[in-house]
This record gives sequence, structure tokens and C-alpha cells, in this order.
Amino acid sequence: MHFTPITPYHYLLLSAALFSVGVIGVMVRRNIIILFMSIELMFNAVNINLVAFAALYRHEVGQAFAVFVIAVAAAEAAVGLGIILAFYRNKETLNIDEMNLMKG
Amino acid sequence: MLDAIAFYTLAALILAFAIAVITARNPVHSVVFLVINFLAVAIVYIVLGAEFLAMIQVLVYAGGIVVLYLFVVMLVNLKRGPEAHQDPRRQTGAGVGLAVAVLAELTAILAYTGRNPLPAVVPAASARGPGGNTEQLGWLLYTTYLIPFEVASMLLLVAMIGAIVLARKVD
Amino acid sequence: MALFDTDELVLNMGPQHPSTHGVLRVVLRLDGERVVGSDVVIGYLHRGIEKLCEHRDYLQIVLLTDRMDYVSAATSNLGYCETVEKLMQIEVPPRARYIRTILAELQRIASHNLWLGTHAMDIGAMTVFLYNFRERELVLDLFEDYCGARLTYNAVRIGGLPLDIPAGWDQKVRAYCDLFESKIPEYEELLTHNRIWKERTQKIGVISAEDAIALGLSGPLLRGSGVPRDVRKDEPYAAYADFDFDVPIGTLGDTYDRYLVRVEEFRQSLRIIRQAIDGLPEGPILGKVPRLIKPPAGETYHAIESPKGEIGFFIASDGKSITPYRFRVRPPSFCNLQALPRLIKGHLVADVVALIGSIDIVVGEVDR
Amino acid sequence: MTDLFVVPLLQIVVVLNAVLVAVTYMVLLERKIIAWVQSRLGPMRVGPHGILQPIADALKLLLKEDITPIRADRWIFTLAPIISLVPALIAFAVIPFGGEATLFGHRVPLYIANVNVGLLYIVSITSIGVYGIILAGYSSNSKYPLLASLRASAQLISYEVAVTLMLVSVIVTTRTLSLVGIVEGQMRQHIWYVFIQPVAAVVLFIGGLAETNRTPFDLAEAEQELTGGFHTEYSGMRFAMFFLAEYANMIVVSAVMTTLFFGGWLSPFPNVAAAHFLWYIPGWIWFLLKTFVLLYVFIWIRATLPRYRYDQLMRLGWKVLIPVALVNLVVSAIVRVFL
Repeated sequence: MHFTPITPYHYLLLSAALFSVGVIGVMVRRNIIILFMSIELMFNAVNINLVAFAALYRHEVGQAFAVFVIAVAAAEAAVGLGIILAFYRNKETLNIDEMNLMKG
Repeated sequence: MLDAIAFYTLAALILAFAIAVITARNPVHSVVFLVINFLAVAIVYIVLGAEFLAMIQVLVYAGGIVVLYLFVVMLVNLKRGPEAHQDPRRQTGAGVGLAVAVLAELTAILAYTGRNPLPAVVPAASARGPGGNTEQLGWLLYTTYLIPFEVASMLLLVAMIGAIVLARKVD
Repeated sequence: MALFDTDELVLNMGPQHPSTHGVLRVVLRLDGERVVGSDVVIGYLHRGIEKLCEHRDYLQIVLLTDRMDYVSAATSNLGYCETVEKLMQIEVPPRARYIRTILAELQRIASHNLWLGTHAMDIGAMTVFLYNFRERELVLDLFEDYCGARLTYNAVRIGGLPLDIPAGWDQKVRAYCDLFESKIPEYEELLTHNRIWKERTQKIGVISAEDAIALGLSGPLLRGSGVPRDVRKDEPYAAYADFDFDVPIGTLGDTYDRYLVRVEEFRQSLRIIRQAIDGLPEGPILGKVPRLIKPPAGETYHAIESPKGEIGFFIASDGKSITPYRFRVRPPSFCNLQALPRLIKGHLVADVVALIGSIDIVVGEVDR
Repeated sequence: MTDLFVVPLLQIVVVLNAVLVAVTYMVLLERKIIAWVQSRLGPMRVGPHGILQPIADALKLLLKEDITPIRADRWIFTLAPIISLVPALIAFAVIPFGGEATLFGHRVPLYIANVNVGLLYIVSITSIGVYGIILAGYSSNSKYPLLASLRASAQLISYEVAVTLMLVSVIVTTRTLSLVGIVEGQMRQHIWYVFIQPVAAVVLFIGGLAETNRTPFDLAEAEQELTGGFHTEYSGMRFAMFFLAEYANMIVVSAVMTTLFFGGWLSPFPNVAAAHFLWYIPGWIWFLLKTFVLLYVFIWIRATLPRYRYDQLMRLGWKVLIPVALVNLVVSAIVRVFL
């Protein structure tokens, strides 16, 4: 059996597909926790991208960026989940469509 | 050939579990799929020669952030069942459309820039000798990117304080 | 723990739970793991002993008292018999009184052994449990030598004792005292200065002296809060008036103080037993008791210090029948258990277990 | 091909089997040692001095009815024990049991993989194991396991930070993340790292106790409080998997401690001429011996200490261990740069 050699493009495509799945998740689901998880998926897509480029150019700068992405994701998760808890405590729901307190 | 098998298996796993994450009815199941997804992504990193990042992915993402998710899911799941799945305001069509658009756009860019073939990905072991690239990554983070690194640490501190303030019960 | 604040959780602890010491049931309302309210549900071991006693003659009742606080049967026997003696004004010969004292104090040690073992086990110190059961076994052996039973002794008779001590028993008791005295430091080494033990027990379940009195607590719980009330000292019965002993009291009234009080009571009990063995008088073991026990009309209440607190018996006799007209027990476990909701409020689930242990209940006595 | 596939495969088979047997005998050993501490005999009936007790236990657990509570989340309920056992077993991949040995003319390394991020690998893999506990608690649909899994999560975030920080200061000393490299470093410097990083050794051991849910940190399975905690609803083989995971984790922690601080497979006193006869004992025996001593300490602690309350564990983690780890890190860094 013959395979074409795996180039960084393959990884970039994988990353694009993963990103799209994340986008679908954000658009379709209304459960705010699932939304956050979809965003994490997109972060991961970005990271695969960065690491693939790092492998392509034989330089660790891509990986350094991925570290920053992970740090930002951690911060996002902490604050986001804090917001979710505060929201849940007030409204007893996780549906994002009911997050309309600031609607004019 | 080994790298091809590895890639296609991992890609299938990653996408399958990503789809499982966004389709699962029970958020706890979503979280479990997310963990498996992250583990598969970590293996991708190893294949790409980023062992340190792979370990950070498992330690921080799978072992830390997702535990937080699980924690919150369990807390808010105590009284109510899983979120109702048939939601009139689901934007399935728009979502899939947008996602397809994103995918098409990215693929187009790839196809456009990728007309000149690139070299195959170098297997992990030969990328940077037996020592791995952890040291180089460290040098990079603490010299060239020292300021962003410090900014990231400030961000984490601020996020920590913010999370504490947000989650605290308002009496 | 702000994250836990979203819901109130009702947790049903017991009646089947490893640390409710039998079939006690505590319904906890939790905020995270913090107890915001609790209901104590009893009655799973209710056998109607008080009512049963009103249909038995006075001698048969001794057997039933065995089955109330089944880990310190001898003190229940003693309390009941002394009440009947008080009602009938029977004089108990000194030898019987001395032996009764020895039995009661041995029983106190055995009961405290069981308490310390299970209490430590509840907090996670497994070894203390087995050490205590090892030493409790020796007491049970002594009782077996004396009356043939190991748990429900039926060891006291109205007016005296059913049996004299067997030959050489006093020597065995002496040897036991020496052995046990050397074992107390083993428990203390494992617990008294152990940081984790202190953190788990100090300032947990504090109850002030006023509150303790108001709640009607007795025994080590009351003394742990700093009230030097001990029936043995205040209203001496059996032969306690003849002996020298101290009443240990605590300062703060927390779980640790109650622990210290009970450990000190080990030593005081040994002191009493030694004095009693040394000064054991010769003479009969049974006083002048009528063939048919039929107390005159009247009622009386008499309390003694059981290992768990003040156990009191109220007996009303109509003077005609050979059964009590009314029989009522003031069980220390039951009265002390009243403090539980108060003690555990605001503490964590882990402390609930420690506090149930620190009250030292026997559900057989709570429910009767 | 032989070196790439056959040898590692054989190593994996040998290590996995050895670990599983070791785990079952750990249980017997623990029961025996605790029994001796408590002046009892322990298991005596199955075989002489209870030697065959692990086999009887395994049989019993296999034959027991495997109950799934009716309202449980069946899928996760089954997955949880697997999640907790697998990380415990794959962590053995990077543990160096010895240097190299000659076997049938082959030079075979006594470790499955020498990964350059070995230490991080162990930390991250074991951090996955906590999912088993949390998911078990969630999926049982029962209150005691739920409380236990909340405790486990709180416990995880309290000690993991301190442990990881402490590992950083250990890495400052070792200058490598590879476990084989760490042992070789101790060989070159002729000193066990426990003498260079004593504070780290103590803190990591405490963290290891918390990691493996052992007394005094067995909050998540406190029998007296939570009636068994996260595995309350488990029975039969699924319960056995949690059990295996706990003991396999104990062995992992002891093995990592041995590697980091006690010279791994090296024989003690390399520079004392009188002790040269110790060299004739193969390295893996030394490794197992040191690991065994640490395991004994685990058991000894279990027999001695009461249990912490979970808020006390968190206080210990945040207010004691993390500051200590930070100070230790700063001191290690200063020593490393200026000395």
C-alpha cells in the first residue's frame, strides 16, 4: 500500500477541519459549557497549526507560541467558568440565549 | 509509511472525538470526549517533534483545565438533567454553513500556497538529536519572548483573581 | 469554598453507615461539605425495654439492663440494683460494695477502650482501634473469669452479688492494672501529640459549660467542658466514698478535651481498682434480701456514673405486685445525643463522624 | 526490526506482568505489615502464612457479581476504573529499573523508553488518573461518591501545583528531565539528590501520598466518612481495577522517588572502598530494594496516622507546600547560578 508522504499541509488541513468542528459547536450548541469546550477545540486547532509550522521551519518559535496559547486558554477557562457559575447561580440555566441581561 | 498510518489514525481520532464533543447530549460525556481528543492532539505533537509541548498539553489541558470543566459541569448538573437538545433557536444550518465556509476558505488558502510541494515532516526523534527541543524552547521563552512570557504570567494572575471574584458567593 | 455554594445537598448518613456506631441515622443538610442543618433519627434499635421491665419481676430486670448499654452492662446492672436497694432500703455488705466498684471501674475501662478505638478509627487511626481491642479483651477475660459472660454479665444482684470472686482473681486484676497502665502511653503516643489528631479534634464541636449544663449533658462530655460533675464524687455510691481519685476536667469543651478527659479516666479507674483490691474486706457478698422482692409502695430515682455519663433509674412501685408499676431509665447516651445537631452545625462531614464518636453513644441505650 | 519492535514488546509484557503481580503482593504485604504493627497475624489461611491470599482475593473479585446501579451513567461508570488503571500502568514505561543488562547476547536496557521529558511524562500521566475518581463519583449517581469526587478534584488542585513546582527545583539540580539521565547524573556526581534537595524529597513524598489517595490523605475514599468514597457503588472486577490502580500508583511514586532522590539502580556508597562488594549485586535489585523501602514507609504511615480533613489538606497544600516549593525553587536557582 502506498501513501503520499505526510507533509505539514496534512496537519494544516487537520487543523482546519478541527477548527471547523469547533465553529459548528459554537454556532449550534446552546449549552454554554459546550460552547467553551468548542472554543477549546479551536484553540487546539490553532496549536496543531503552530506546531506543524514549527516542524516545517525546524524552529521552536511555533511551539513557544503554542505555550502562550495554552496559557491564554487556561486563563480563559478560569474566568469563563467563573462567569458560568455566577450566571448559573443567578438564572439557574446554562442556555446562552438567556444570557441577555445587558440587552438594551 | 509509519508516519502516514500514525497521521491518519490520529486525524480520524481527533475529528471523531471533536464531533463527539459537540454532539454529546450529556456535558459530562462531552468533557470525557474532550479529554480523549486532547490526548490524541498530544500524540500529534509528539509526532511533530514537540515532546515538551505534548506533556504540557496533557498536564495543563487534560489534567488541569478539563478537570475544571468537569468540576463545573458536575456542580451545575446536580439538580437539573442534561441540557435539552431540541432547542428551537439552534442555528444548525447557519453553523454548518459557516463552518463549511471556514473550512473552504482555509483549504483554499492551503491549496493556493501549497502548489509548491513541501518536504515531508521529519520524524520526532531525528528532529533535534536525542536531547529533544525542550532546552531550545526554554531559551526561546526566556530570551526572545521574555516580555510576552511575563505578560502571560500576569494574565494568568489576573485571571485567577478574576475567577475568584466571580465565583465567590455574593452575600 | 465558594464553588460549592450552588446547592444544598441532603445526605442521609445511616442507619447503615460505618461510623454511626450502630443504627443511628443522621440526616444532614449540606452546603458543599459544610453542615447547615441536621436531624437525628433514632429508634432503629427500639425494643421497648422500659415497657418490658414493667412485665418482669425485679430479678429478671437485671438481665434486661444488660441489653441497654451492651458495652458496659455491669454499670447498668449496678445502677438498677442500687435503685431497687434504695427503694427497699437493703443494706449491701462492704465486700459486695468493693467488688461492685471493681467491676464498675473495669467496665469503665472496657467501655472507654471501645470508645477510644472506634473514635480513633473514625478519624482514620486504624492502629489505635486494634490496640484498644487488644486491651479490652483482657477486661473481658477478667469478667469471664468472674461470671462466665463476656458481654452481658448479669453480674450484680439486688442486695449484693451473685458470686464471690474466684480464687486468684484479685491477683489477675492487679496484674491487669500493671499491664494496662503500661499500654496507655501507647495510645497517647499515637494520638495526644499527633498533629493531625490535634487538628482534627481541637476546636471541633466546642460546647461551653453553660450550654453543656443546659443541654443536660453528663459524663465526659460535661467534664470536657470544664464542669467537675461526677456522680462518683458528688453523690458517692457503691464504695467510692472510701477511695481517693480525681475528676479530670477539660478547659475548652472540644473533642480533644473530651478525649483527654477519657484517657485520664483510664488512669483514675486504675487507681480506684488498685485501692479497692488492696482494701478488699472479708465478709458476705449478699445482704439481707427477702425471698420475694416486692418493694413497698413508693418511687425513687437513683443515678450512678456510667462510662457514658449519668445513668439514672426511676422505679415506681405500687407495693402490691412483683413488677414495677413504672420503670424509666435516664440513659446518658440519649441525653448526650441531644447535643449532636448543635455540635455538628457549621462543621464538615468529616467532623460529623468525629463528633458522633466523641459523644460516645451506644444505640442500644439510646433507643432502649 | 528486532530492536525496534520485539524487544520493547517483550519489555512491556514483562513489566506489565511484573507490576500486576507486584501489586497483588503489595496488598498482601500491606495487610501483613499493618497486621504486625497492630500485633495481629494478618492473613494466615490461604497457603503458608497467607502466601496465596492474593490469588484467592483475585478469584473472589473476578467471581463477584459486577453491579451497575440502575440510574448510573453506565458508559462512564464502566470507563472510570479503566481511566484510573491505565495511566498508573503506562507510567511504568519511562521508569528505569536498571541500567543495561546482557540477555542472550543482546544488550537490553532495563527500561522501556528513555524519554527526554520523562519526568514531565510521569507527572502528566498521573494527573490523568484523577479523572477515574471524579468520573466514578459522578457516574455512580450516588451522593457519597459525588462528595468524594468533589474532594478528589479539590485535593488534586491543591497538591498538584506544589508537586509540579517542587519538580521544577529538582530539575534545576538534575538539569535533565530524562529519568535515566537523572540516575546517570547521580552516578557522575557521586551523590544521591536527596542530600542536595532534602526539602523537595519530603514535599514530593507528601505529594505522592496525596496523589495515591493514601492515608493521611485518603479523603476521597474515607471509609468512615464517605462509606468508601468514589468506589462505594463498585463491585467485582471494576472495583478491583481501582484497587490495582491505587497500588500501582504507589509503586510508581516510590519508583520515581527512588530514581529522583535515592540513586535509582546505583549501589550505595560508591566511593567507600569497603563497600565495593555491593557492586556485585545487580542494579535492578538495588532499585527494587529502595522502592520497597519507600513502599514500606507508605504502609507504615497508613498504620500510624489519622486522616486529614479536606480543608486541612487544601490549607497544607496552598499555605505550606506551595510557599515551601517556591522558596526551595528560588534557593535552588541561586545555588545553581552562583555556586
